[in-house]
Amino acid sequence: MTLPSDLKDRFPLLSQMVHGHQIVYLDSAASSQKPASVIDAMNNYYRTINANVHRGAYEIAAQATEEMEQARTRIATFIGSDSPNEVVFTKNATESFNLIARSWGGNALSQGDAVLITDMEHHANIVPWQILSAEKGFEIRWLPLTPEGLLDLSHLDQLLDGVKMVSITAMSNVLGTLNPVAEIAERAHAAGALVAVDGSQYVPHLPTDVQELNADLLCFTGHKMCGPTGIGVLWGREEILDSMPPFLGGGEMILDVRRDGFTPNELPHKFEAGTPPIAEIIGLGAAVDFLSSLGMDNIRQHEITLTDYALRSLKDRYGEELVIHGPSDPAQRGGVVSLQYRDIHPHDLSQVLDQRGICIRAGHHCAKPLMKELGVGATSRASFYLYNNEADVDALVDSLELAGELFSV
Amino acid sequence: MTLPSDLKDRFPLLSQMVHGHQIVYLDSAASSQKPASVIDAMNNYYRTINANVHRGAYEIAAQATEEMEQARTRIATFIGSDSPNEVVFTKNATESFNLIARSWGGNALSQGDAVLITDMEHHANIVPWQILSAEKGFEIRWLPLTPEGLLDLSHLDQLLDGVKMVSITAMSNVLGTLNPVAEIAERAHAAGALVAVDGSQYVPHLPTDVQELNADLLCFTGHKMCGPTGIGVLWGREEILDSMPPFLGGGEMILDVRRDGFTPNELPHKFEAGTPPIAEIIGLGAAVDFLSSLGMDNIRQHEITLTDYALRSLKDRYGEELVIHGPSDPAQRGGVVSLQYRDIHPHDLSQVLDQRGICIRAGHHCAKPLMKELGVGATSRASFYLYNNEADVDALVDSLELAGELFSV
Amino acid sequence: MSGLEELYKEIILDHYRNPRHRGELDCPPAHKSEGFNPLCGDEVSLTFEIEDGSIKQLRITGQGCSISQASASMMAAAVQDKSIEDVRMLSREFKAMMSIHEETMAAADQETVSAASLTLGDLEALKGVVKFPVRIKCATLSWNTLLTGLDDLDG
Amino acid sequence: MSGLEELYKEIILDHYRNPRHRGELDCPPAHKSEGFNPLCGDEVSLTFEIEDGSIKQLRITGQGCSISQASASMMAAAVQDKSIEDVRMLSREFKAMMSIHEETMAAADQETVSAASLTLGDLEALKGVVKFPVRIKCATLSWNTLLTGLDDLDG
Ligand SMILES: Cc1ncc(COP(=O)(O)O)c(C=O)c1O
Ligand SMILES: Cc1ncc(COP(=O)(O)O)c(C=O)c1O
Repeated sequence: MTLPSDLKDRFPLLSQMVHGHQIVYLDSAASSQKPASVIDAMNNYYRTINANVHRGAYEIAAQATEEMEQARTRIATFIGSDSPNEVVFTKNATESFNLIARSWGGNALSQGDAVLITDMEHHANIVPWQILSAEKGFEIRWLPLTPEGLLDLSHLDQLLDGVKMVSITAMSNVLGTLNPVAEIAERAHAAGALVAVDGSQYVPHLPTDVQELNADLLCFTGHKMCGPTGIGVLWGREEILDSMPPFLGGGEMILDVRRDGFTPNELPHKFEAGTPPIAEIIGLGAAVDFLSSLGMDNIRQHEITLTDYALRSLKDRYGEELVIHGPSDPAQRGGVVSLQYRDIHPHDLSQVLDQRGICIRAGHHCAKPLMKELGVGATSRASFYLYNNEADVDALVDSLELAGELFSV
Repeated sequence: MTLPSDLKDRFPLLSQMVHGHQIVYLDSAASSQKPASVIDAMNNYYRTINANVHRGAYEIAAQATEEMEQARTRIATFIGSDSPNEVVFTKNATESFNLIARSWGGNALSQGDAVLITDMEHHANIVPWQILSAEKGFEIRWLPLTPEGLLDLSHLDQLLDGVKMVSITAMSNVLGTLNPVAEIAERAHAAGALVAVDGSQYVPHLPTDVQELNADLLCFTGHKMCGPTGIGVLWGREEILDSMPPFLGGGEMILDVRRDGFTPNELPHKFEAGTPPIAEIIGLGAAVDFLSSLGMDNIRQHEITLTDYALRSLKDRYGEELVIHGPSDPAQRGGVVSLQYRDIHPHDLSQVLDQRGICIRAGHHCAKPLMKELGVGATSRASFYLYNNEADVDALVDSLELAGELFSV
Repeated sequence: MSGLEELYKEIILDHYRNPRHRGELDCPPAHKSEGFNPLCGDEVSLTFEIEDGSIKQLRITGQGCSISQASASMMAAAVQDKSIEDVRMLSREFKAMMSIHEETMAAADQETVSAASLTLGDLEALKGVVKFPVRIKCATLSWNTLLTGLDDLDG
Repeated sequence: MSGLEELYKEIILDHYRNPRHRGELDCPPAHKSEGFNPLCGDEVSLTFEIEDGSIKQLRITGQGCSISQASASMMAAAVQDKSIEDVRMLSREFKAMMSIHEETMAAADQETVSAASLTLGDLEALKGVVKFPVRIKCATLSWNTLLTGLDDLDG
């Protein structure tokens, strides 16, 4: 099965003109565009059933609660979770990691312990540990990369010694690398560590099954998977979430509040303090419906094909003038292509491409330790999603030439 | 100046039918309805400029950043702040309080210190302090109420002894009481304490000037002020926010990340980890424009008139059968009316009213310590906003009679 | 009034205003179980004594809406002197009336229920709740609290 | 190409590829100031020596896009041997060209600027940046870093 060819039509933004060109959006790793069905789901919520949830006995409050909780159930199913109680809503993947670090780590970690992350992590999976480590004094250990940008597992078992948590990305937002999460998780579990997975780039693009991933905790973010801003997810095995103390305090997350203390609510509400992002949860539910209707297998296949085409086109046309980071086999990577073209700085390249309506990202992609490993300050990154096609890749490839001309003076 | 009489037409939800009746929405203290202009602003964002902010050099990313930062500036102006750098976006007021407790309190509070809150606080301004207090061992002190439901300031100076933070609501979400924040702040400052204000019920309904309030920190939430879900605000004086360590760690909130640590970003980004709620910030900007176009003074006047009308109508019709909590003078309170009608439990009352399309809230309103002071388990609460009118009040008053009949068997 | 009269039947209001079996037994020998509906804040606290596998005494305290309190009062009357087995069956039958079909309620179980031919009796008065789905949790609060208490006996 | 040629003038690319005054001076006697553009990660680090109220030497390290690095290089050439006063004026004139009108730049100041008749010279080549608002911060990064460094002298 392939994806329908008219997918762009379902995304209102993709018909926008930029500087006289129809937009070519190649920055989905930063944030994806939204199908009309997702935008409409939120509109409908605001226009017909908007009300605060969980505490209202009247009709629209009951409907809002029902829609929100149904979305939770569908999101749980989407990632192969046993129970909607394992799906905690946060504001983004970053908050999900802070929740893990503060709530799980604040309880479990102290001097002498270690947390293992990798050299390709996003700041969201680095800084929360650094903040906590400054308080608790545990060690942060880094799993290194091979020259091709894969995780180097040759010393994994040594590195796991004394580690209580392995927190790794399933897919790099810079290199595109897909990591062997299940294998690492097996070895981590054998060493007595828990495994948290950054699914921010993975869940939107590949079929996800938390059981197969062998993960204990999984973080992802709505806006990269056709959903709205302002919504993230923390999935966790029920017994692990149960063992963690609350993170933020306030309404909804309590069963009782007395002057001398409070009794936390049950999962998942224990971790959802205050009025939840109701419209955003409903929007993310619609996004998951949209993705499921296309089929995650088909999306993955489409992206492999497109990435393969892009890697070949770029190499064929520019050869040695171009450095492409990360693994060369499209089956080992997602649709993220970080490149360096001649001596043109990424910021300049992205500026030039913008004049043709082509959106790529330039910068450190919130992965400064990785930039240091790669020996660069920034990369230019094009990233693909279900709505991109070969014409988009052609536009990218052609426009590099323009940049080359401008900089050949 | 009075408000336009056709305001209901600007709120799509208010033309909904519920159980065969046009909806009468009297639960704005829980969450307000949204004008079309706010819904449209978010639509427009998603349909025309959706892109991740702050790190994109291309056109729509620049526009998204610009729109978001302009919204920040307008929100700063709306509350009389000197600078947009003082406006930090969170996911709701609850997160704002957790930020204060964890970041300011985690740094400043230890055994022997005290935080003063009041008997009428929402759980959002109780539980974060309780969580921190369990770690740090400081004392939480409670400012009591008078029988009418005003703050009892007669022992304030004694209570302030040893207090480092006074954290109080500007308006009770149960009693409607408006508190003398500026006066308390003056005395708190004289005693060397900072003052955090819960503006969740105040900012949506009264002209707000942080300078006049004499506050150091102010929390409020978007969904109660015609804005979307998923967005809250923490305002703070620049020098106080500057002195506070970061709260959540991740992208956006850093200037640099190295293996051995990170350098935080400047205000306000220091406190905004991860992809911000971009659409929601733009939506809140549109909400603030909408409120400003009506005039906060006019909104306040409208609500005084309506509350006065409601209090009189209810008393005239039901006399002793009805208990109304909180101050009797409409000038001392906002448009929140908590009541007890005969022996009918609030949950039952709200169920009966729902059959006529009338939405009121029943419960503890996330203020369990206050419920205990009032000696009730729950109240029925009707709350008004700019779109309510005397016909809505009449519907409420009439329908109590129906409930009375049902329960007279 | 779309079912409101059916919801607020006279017998329900009577149990609400004159709850049966109010009070608290000494623990031990009695067992205690507390339930809580976060939606509306309804609370039920049960104390009960078990003798020869049957509920000998059961007392209730708590606060909440007419449905939750009347349901608790009716339950107290219904389970008095019943075997734990029968109480469990009765609770399934009650929940089935509330349109709650538990996964654990296999076909075989259902037969058993009808075989035992336990009648809901007064409890039938709560049938009107089904039309108001948000209130089902109110009606089942006391039953779930009792089941939790019985489960804890084995635990 | 809507202004791209005007942005990427030959002289700018020349400064980008062959930056002038690269390096670092010993501190002390030199002073150091570091600047950072969180948007794109551009960095500039300046070391400079002050003698008799003038900038005697100035050296630059850093990394970033052509605009930020060329601007730094051009600035280094432009401020060499200028008095702090003149450097401040030049920076105001440069920012004015970048369409940045600072509140502190009162009418009186503006007169002074023209009176001093400092010419931007090569710096004029950066005028094309104005058409690309997101890049203005790149062009002004080194200037702001220098101004911070000069402010710190007084502090
Ligand atoms: C007085 C008061 N404070 C805080 C809050 C918390 O707001 P949110 O749930 O949006 O965080 C509310 C509303 O629920 C409130 O009424
Ligand atoms: C790999 C990875 N992890 C985490 C994040 C953080 O997501 P968010 O900014 O939505 O919290 C991102 C995206 O920015 C990412 O690419």
